[in-house]
Amino acid sequence: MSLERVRIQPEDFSLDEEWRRMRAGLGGGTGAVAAFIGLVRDLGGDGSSSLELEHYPGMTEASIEAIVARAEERWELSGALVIHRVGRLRPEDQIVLVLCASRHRAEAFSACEFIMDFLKTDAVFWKKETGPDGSRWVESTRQDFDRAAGWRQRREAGKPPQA
Amino acid sequence: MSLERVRIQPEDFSLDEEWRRMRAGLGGGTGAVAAFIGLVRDLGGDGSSSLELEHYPGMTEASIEAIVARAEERWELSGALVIHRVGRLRPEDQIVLVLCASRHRAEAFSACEFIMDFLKTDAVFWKKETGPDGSRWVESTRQDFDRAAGWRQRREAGKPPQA
Amino acid sequence: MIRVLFFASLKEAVGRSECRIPLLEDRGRAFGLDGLMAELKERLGAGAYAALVSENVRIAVNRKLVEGAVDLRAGDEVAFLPPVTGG
Amino acid sequence: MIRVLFFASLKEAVGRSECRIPLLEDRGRAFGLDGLMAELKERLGAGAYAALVSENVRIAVNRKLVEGAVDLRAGDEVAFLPPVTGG
Repeated sequence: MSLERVRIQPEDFSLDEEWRRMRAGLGGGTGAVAAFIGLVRDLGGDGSSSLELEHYPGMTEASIEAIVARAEERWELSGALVIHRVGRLRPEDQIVLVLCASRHRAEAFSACEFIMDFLKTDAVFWKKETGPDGSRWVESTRQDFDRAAGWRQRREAGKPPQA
Repeated sequence: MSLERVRIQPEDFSLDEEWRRMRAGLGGGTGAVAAFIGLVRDLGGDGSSSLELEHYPGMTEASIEAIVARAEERWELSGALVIHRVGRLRPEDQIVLVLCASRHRAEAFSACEFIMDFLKTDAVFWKKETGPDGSRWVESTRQDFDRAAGWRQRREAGKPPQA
Repeated sequence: MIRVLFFASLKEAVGRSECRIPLLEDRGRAFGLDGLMAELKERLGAGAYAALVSENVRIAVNRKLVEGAVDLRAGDEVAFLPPVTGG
Repeated sequence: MIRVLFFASLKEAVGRSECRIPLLEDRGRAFGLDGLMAELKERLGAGAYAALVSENVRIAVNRKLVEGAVDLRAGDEVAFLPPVTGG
């Protein structure tokens, strides 16, 4: 694919714009597009919390490129895109977009979920949450590692094992 | 949810518009939105094929409402929407949109894939493909039935078994 | 009057998308799906009728699938549905 | 000169996001990560240094993760990475 596949930016993104751009580059064989948007959850429930995302320019993009490349080895994708925001985000802000296009829906869904699962464990980001109880650096959860491990155990194309 | 969840229309839809509308109704607890867009595949490879979708007004909507309701029993969704087009469609046209919002990504992905899988077997549509070899009424594929059966066998929240 | 709808391949087999059948009573017995089928056989001819009774055709009364004997009332909508393709 | 970067919690522990360390040679031996660590210990103090050598900190040289002994050359970029959170 010649289109850029990974973008890190402080600015918000437009789902429609990205989808239109990807769509223009797809051939007639694409029947399925799976998309994922992550939103910042409101920790305190009152909208006062915030999230600060730090990244390592160059290395972060490469870490995500590697995840997308693994998905492309595993499934035949006609399009793949990851946009991740950095900087200070507020509750309900869009934080991440993943778009995967393929011939059939199973491939598109699996690739999109695979990329999201590895973004959670392998992408070079650091998140600092500021909530009602102060600030803390977030770490990947046990569940995140379990989901990524599930994909690794199933090298053949397919689903992660049940949580 | 008070928002309309199922819409059948001959007109194209805008992913962005639907996402904006859903987003406005979400609370701060939503962290994940999974979307699926189905496109009409180009049968002949030359863009000359077409697809004619027929539906039974009222019954078609009810058949999809029932699928969405089953997804909502199974996963906690803060938003769910299905838009399906009818009438004459051309290769690369958007044909279906499914949007599912939830607290965490696993639920949003599962619900979106569940709804798509049952749309393929249970939604009241008839499709007539016109390709290089003439016209034919399409039937659900064996694979479609297998995927739906997989969800039925797993009544607990989770993934369909491997194909 | 019963409104009868034919969809997709059945619409093509019957040659129309709908027809109206008067509500007939048979010696006091309620008019049911069986009576409707007999009436359709007579009106549509054997070829079209054969399509309607093929094993994978489902019948909906007032937009709900039914099986077996069903009584019909004036204003009911009976639809013949070939296997759905899904979305 | 080596450019040294500190991220996230390490940036807070060290009190800055980067520093520059001259390329020192030790009796003809190439300057390596071990020499850099010794230099950082001296410049940053024991508290900040302890954070850098904690077991879950990973080191990248020129944006690639490294382990064990690594020789450094002028212009190299060495980054100290606490556990990533993911996206």
